[in-house]
Amino acid sequence: MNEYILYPGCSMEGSAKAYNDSLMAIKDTLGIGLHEVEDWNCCGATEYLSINLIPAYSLIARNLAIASKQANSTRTVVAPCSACYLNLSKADYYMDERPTLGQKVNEALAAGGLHYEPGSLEIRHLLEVLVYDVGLDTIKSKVVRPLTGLRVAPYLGCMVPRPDYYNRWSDHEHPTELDEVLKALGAEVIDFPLKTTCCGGHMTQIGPETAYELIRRLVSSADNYQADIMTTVCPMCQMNLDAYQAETNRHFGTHYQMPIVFFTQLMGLAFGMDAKELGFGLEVVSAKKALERIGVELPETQAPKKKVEGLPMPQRRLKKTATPQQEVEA
Amino acid sequence: MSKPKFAMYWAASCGGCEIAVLNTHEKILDVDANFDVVFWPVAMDAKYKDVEAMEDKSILLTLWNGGIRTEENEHLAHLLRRKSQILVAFGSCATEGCIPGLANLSSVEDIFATAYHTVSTVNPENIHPQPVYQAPEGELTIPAMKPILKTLAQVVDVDYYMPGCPPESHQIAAVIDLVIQVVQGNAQLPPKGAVIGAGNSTVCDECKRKRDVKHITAFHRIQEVAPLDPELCILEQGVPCNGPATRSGCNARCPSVGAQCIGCYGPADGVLDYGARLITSFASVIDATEPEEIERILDGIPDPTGQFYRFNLADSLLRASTKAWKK
Amino acid sequence: MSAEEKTPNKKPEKIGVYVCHCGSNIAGIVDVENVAKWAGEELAHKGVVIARDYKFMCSSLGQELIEKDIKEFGLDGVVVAACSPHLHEKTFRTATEKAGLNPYMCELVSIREQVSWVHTDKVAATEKSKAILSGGVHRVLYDEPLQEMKVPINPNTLVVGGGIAGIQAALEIANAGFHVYLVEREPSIGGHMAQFDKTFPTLDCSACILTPRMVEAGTHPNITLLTWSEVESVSGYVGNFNATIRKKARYVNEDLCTGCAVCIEKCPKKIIDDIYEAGLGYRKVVYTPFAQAVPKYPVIDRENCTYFQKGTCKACEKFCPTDAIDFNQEDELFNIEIGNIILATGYDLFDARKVTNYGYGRLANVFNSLEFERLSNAAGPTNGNIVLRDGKTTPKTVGIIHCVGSRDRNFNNYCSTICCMQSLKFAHLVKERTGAEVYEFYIDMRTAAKSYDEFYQRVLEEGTLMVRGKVAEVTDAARQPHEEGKLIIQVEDTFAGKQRRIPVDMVILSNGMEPRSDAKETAKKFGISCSADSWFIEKHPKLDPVSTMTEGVMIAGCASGPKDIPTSVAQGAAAAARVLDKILQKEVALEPIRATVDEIKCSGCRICNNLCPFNAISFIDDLAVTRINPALCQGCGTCVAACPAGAISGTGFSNEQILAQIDGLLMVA
Amino acid sequence: MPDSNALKQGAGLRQQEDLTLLHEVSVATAGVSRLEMCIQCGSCGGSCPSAADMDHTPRMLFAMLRAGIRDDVLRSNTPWICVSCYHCVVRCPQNVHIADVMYTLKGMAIKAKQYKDSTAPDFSKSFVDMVESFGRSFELGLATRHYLTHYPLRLPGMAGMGLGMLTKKRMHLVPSRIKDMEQLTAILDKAKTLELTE
Amino acid sequence: MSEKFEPTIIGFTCNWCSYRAADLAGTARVKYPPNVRLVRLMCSGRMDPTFVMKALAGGADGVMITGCHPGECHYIDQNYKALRRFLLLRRTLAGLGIEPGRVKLVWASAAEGVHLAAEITKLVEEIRALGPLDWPTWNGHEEHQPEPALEVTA
Repeated sequence: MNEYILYPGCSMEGSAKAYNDSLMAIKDTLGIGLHEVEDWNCCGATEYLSINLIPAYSLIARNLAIASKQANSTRTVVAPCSACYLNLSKADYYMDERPTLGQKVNEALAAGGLHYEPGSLEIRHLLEVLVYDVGLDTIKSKVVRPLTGLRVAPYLGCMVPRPDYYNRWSDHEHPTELDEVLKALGAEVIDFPLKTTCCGGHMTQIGPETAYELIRRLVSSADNYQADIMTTVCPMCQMNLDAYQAETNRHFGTHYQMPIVFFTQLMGLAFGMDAKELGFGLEVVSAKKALERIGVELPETQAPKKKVEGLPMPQRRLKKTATPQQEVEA
Repeated sequence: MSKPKFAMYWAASCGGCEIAVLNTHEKILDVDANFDVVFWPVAMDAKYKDVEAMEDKSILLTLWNGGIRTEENEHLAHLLRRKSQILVAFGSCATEGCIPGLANLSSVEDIFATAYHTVSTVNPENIHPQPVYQAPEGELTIPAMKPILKTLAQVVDVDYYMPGCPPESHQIAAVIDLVIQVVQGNAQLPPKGAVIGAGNSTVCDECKRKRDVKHITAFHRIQEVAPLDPELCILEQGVPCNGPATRSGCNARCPSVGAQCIGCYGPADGVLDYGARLITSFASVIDATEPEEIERILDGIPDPTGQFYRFNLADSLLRASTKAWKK
Repeated sequence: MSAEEKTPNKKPEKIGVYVCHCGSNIAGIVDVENVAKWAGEELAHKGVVIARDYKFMCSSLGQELIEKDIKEFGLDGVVVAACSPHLHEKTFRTATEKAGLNPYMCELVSIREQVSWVHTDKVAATEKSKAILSGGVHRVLYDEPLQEMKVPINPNTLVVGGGIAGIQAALEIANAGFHVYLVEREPSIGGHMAQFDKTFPTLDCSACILTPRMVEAGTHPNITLLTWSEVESVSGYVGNFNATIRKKARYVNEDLCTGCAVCIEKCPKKIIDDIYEAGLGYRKVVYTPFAQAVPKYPVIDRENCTYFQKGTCKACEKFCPTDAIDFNQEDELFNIEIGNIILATGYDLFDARKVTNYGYGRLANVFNSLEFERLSNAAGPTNGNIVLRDGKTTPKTVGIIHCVGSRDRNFNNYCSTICCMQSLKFAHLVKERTGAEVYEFYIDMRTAAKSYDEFYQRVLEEGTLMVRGKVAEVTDAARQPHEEGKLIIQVEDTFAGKQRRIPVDMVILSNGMEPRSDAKETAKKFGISCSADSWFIEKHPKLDPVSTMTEGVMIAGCASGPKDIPTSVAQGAAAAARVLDKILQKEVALEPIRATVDEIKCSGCRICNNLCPFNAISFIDDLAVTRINPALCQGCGTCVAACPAGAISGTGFSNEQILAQIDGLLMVA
Repeated sequence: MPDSNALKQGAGLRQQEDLTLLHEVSVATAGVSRLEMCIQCGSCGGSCPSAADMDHTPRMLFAMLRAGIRDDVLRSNTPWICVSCYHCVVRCPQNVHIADVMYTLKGMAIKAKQYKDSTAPDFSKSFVDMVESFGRSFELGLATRHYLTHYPLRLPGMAGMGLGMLTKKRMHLVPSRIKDMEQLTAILDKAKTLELTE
Repeated sequence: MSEKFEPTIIGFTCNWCSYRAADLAGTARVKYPPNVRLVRLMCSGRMDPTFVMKALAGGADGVMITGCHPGECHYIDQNYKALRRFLLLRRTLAGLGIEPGRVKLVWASAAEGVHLAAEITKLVEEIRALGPLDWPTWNGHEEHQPEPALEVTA
């Protein structure tokens, strides 16, 4: 039984619920114990870093500091979310590479009675842990419902294999870890050339046109390769490709219907678990057709039509934002 | 005609050298037969003023053992130098400071504190030596300690050096013979400043153990290596043996009975710093290139200063720790 | 007992001190008159009888000044305070010798490189100069007259590596009338150059200029050609090396074989030729790498031979007209005596697979430079037709990428020097043979040699499209219809300041040079040193580029770093000249900086026994003492510093000299 | 000697180059930026997935930093278009921490109030506000609020998306707040008083 | 103290790398403080701890030992011996109350003039911070007159 400290990250509670559900579903089968970082806070994504450096790194380091206090049976922190994984690694790495940074950040942490010693934790991504700790053989041995005939496009996105401060990945551009896992599940894995190119990241929010083009490249390429489904290791990637696919289609007048799910969901399926408990059905672009190819039934999922009401908003400390109600009615 | 005069004095040392002289057994009679013993506090009653009364250079041979630690030692050193034709630094203490020289790692204050005011000493009246003391009988004085211990040669000019803690009795006998031969005009004195009663090489030269090229991957204290291979070089077994750097002459006494050489015969001819020879030779044969690994191996020598300077500190280039002199 | 107490034979008593102005180089910062005056007064007690300062000590007048004083004052020690010993030590020692004093009684201390050029405070600089000078004076008191050691030179030479540099070196020496053993690992000499089609900038055919040299080397009476052979071990020292050669089994009797090649023709088994044809072509299992191979005898490739693997076939044996096939042949080991060694072991090609974003090994039509050389070679697998991996389609657009694996901290941080010209050559060949549109992607265009830039101009004229920018990636993922089925080269055109995606049919990677994968072992075998990235290190990068730190071992060609053909040839010749100079002197003078053991003091503790990388130290069992072979000793002094008994002393850098120098340096607070 | 200002106008010279800029950016960047090592090869600009939308390629930006053209650098949209894909970082032959330099430039632009289009900075600010009030982020609040501010007309469509996510329980109506908000606030307040210098 | 303390430092250089680096620093006119005085050895492997002790006992405030980078020694691997001796020497000196910072080992190739100058500048500052060492001379050998040569009279 491998023990790890888990840093879930905000998305796992929200947009990446399916990732969370499926991970929780398969962890016992794979014999990994996950202990959540107590009272963890947001990793700051890519946004906080651009506002003010020291606070950004202090925000991240609070999690590391707490985790290192929890560390007893293990000093390995696992992050399923790519952005979280990158930010945690980055803080750990830079606090060491640039001692002044480390010292300033610890100055800030001290205000909260915390301290973090760079290098005292080992920060790793879920996929890499499954491949190198649990092992492909173990994964293979758990498969009861091989994904035979399902053409899968493995998609890692950027922040997992890059910048890879600790050289843990087989390659920065064309890593094979995800392919290997999917092969172990019996799926038909396509040699997806864009497996580590960008999903648009936060551009869906601040420059949609830029984002749509990046999404289009990915979806169309997967489509050219006749993939039935894409699978990813990153909440942001999943969110952008899934939730913004319709917008992208509208923008380019295309009609792609490329479902994208988390690799842990496919693992669960192969292990013979129930699709619903793995969070299938939560995806916007339905995976129904794809799963039918391997004889898995999914209830048709439709967002029920209901009148749009005001969406509750956090009002604190908001500036120059009109109240949503008026805007929506308008 | 009157016999040449002989003197022996015991300064800062344990007295082992005096015993070693007696250990020459009947040879001691030759001393009496050939010399007129004029001053030898251990063996006969004598007053300093008697010595002061003597004519300069009237003593032919003086064997001085012990380092110069007190004003009294220093006074006698100058006195006997003046009175003697041949002054021999006799034994490790006189030549290189020996164990008393290790006191150069601490200040006089610390030495007193340890000697008089630690649990090891029962001192109910909390006595502490005072150079000057007003007794009912009047003012009493005792010789003051010098800040550090010096070797005889560091205080007065020395004609010959005779190492060893103590010098081997057979060597002492040989030296006595030599001097007698010289007196009888049958032999020449060795050149001034020579080391007598010892060899010109190092202990390994007389050590019977098998030796090969050395690859040291760990240092152990001898009690940790059980059993010690009786045939094989002790250093090659990872026990820091000072033999390679220590002057021969003792017939490898310690290694031959399964103990590492601790270096009481001091450095070989022309060596400026005994400890340095050991540092450089041990380090040279450590089998590692990564700093971490090297440090790990070196951890096997817990007290390098003590290991390399047990006998030689007072005669080493640095002579004393900053503790002894830095205020 | 201090060092001063054990004086050597006779200390110098009359010392002359000379302080150089070096124009204003020294005098501008250091008050040289003051320094000289100080030495005359404060160092008189050390024996300084005359102290002068002079404008240029290294000038003939300056030297004569010293000679005159030596004679007049009967000086027996000389200290010059001027520039670095690495510049003028020889000069002043020669002058000293001219005046009849042993040259090693002269010390040169540096107050230019170490004082006037690096300090600004004149007072401090002057004081430091005094200290350094005082160090020299104290040192010279313990200098001993030394004689250079003469050892006879064996006139035979070993050349390792049969590429163009090795061939050149071998021929130069052989033509001068001395014997050469030319050892080559592969079945034929020729090296990388034999694989090329054309050579830049002249574009003459590589084979046409190389083969005559190969034949000459193969037939030269003074050259013993040892192909399919490797050097197992080397012992000895300059003038007297002994090398053990392993002659790998060819399974062909060279005395009987006529090179008729019937065996090759009859051999039923073809395999992909990864070495000579860079994986683009086939060869038989019994083979010569190429038609003009020297020697002409083929080799049987044991790993792939049906007979060796399955025990049947022997077709070659059956058809051989002279019964030259010998399946029982075994590796031969034999020793050769040589006086000098030239290492011309060449380079490996950088493995482009490491640059995954360029897709080599994943995308079929991405070629590396060696593959392209074969592709464009008239004698190559496609008879010189430049076609795609499918073997037939002629590319319409070709992209050539510079600096693959070079000038990149993720791979090799150095410039491979030849890739720019190589790429321009490729561009020219592609244009000439296919008329295709050609793009060159470069970071900086480096054409710094005779008529190189003219060649660049010519390629520009031919209409090659230059894009300045390090290519970001080569991909087959099309974004636009016109990219479908193409390789897309994505790059920032740094002159246009825009990112471009250029669809092409073929990509040629101009991958750089790397040290041989076994360079470090080779260096250890021959006792020379390697840089961190394992190129061999020259004795001096500028002034002695073909010698190494080990007397009698030379280096030539790419073994010491990337080079083009002209430079490699020049180096081969230069190394040969160095060797000939030694041979013609019949004996070599070794710097008399050596370690010796005082066998009386030596206790045979054997501490020093494994400290010498040059095997100069040996243990005499019956005497239980250690001895040092003065000819093997390189004078590093490690054993001197290590001896626990102080039984080893080193000439030129004795304890007494160094300790006295420290005293001197500290004399001035 | 004529009045230099007059001369400037006349000759159309730009203001004096600010040669401290490169260093300023370098020290303000997390880790060791290695910015001074740039050889202008363009592997960053070539690698960038969104280079097409940038006013300057990263390489040009670095050249401008060297030249000390402060205003143009801080006005450039380049750092805001950067999607942090790290392709340029792993491909840079000089191992320059390009992505982190982009973060630094964003920060400087916000401080200098130089960047014209407020969309991106506001998004970052909203995000920061949320994290600072709850300790965690939640997409719905963020997305909606951001769209309301900048693309109100797009909202219906996007709200559809949002709603889809909502009904699929993939967005939370109310964010979860961390327990020890005081601690986090204390840390951040302290952090805000600190600057990264040599 | 009122005026700045100027430490005296003895530097031991390898003839093939660090001494040439010093030459290069000169040719390139790289400036560094004048506190270091160099002794040329053939190799850092010639470095004998005796030299360091001699320097410290003789009035130096610090010592700099330099050699080729590991793996680049002109005598193949002698600089590793220097490294090991240095590490053991430092431990021994600590026992005599000498701060480890006073004796420093620096790798510098023949091409690293700038690096060597920087290291020298750094060391001078570090030792300035440690203050003078001022090892006493103990008025040792010097204090007494040697006795006239011996002739034995009985």
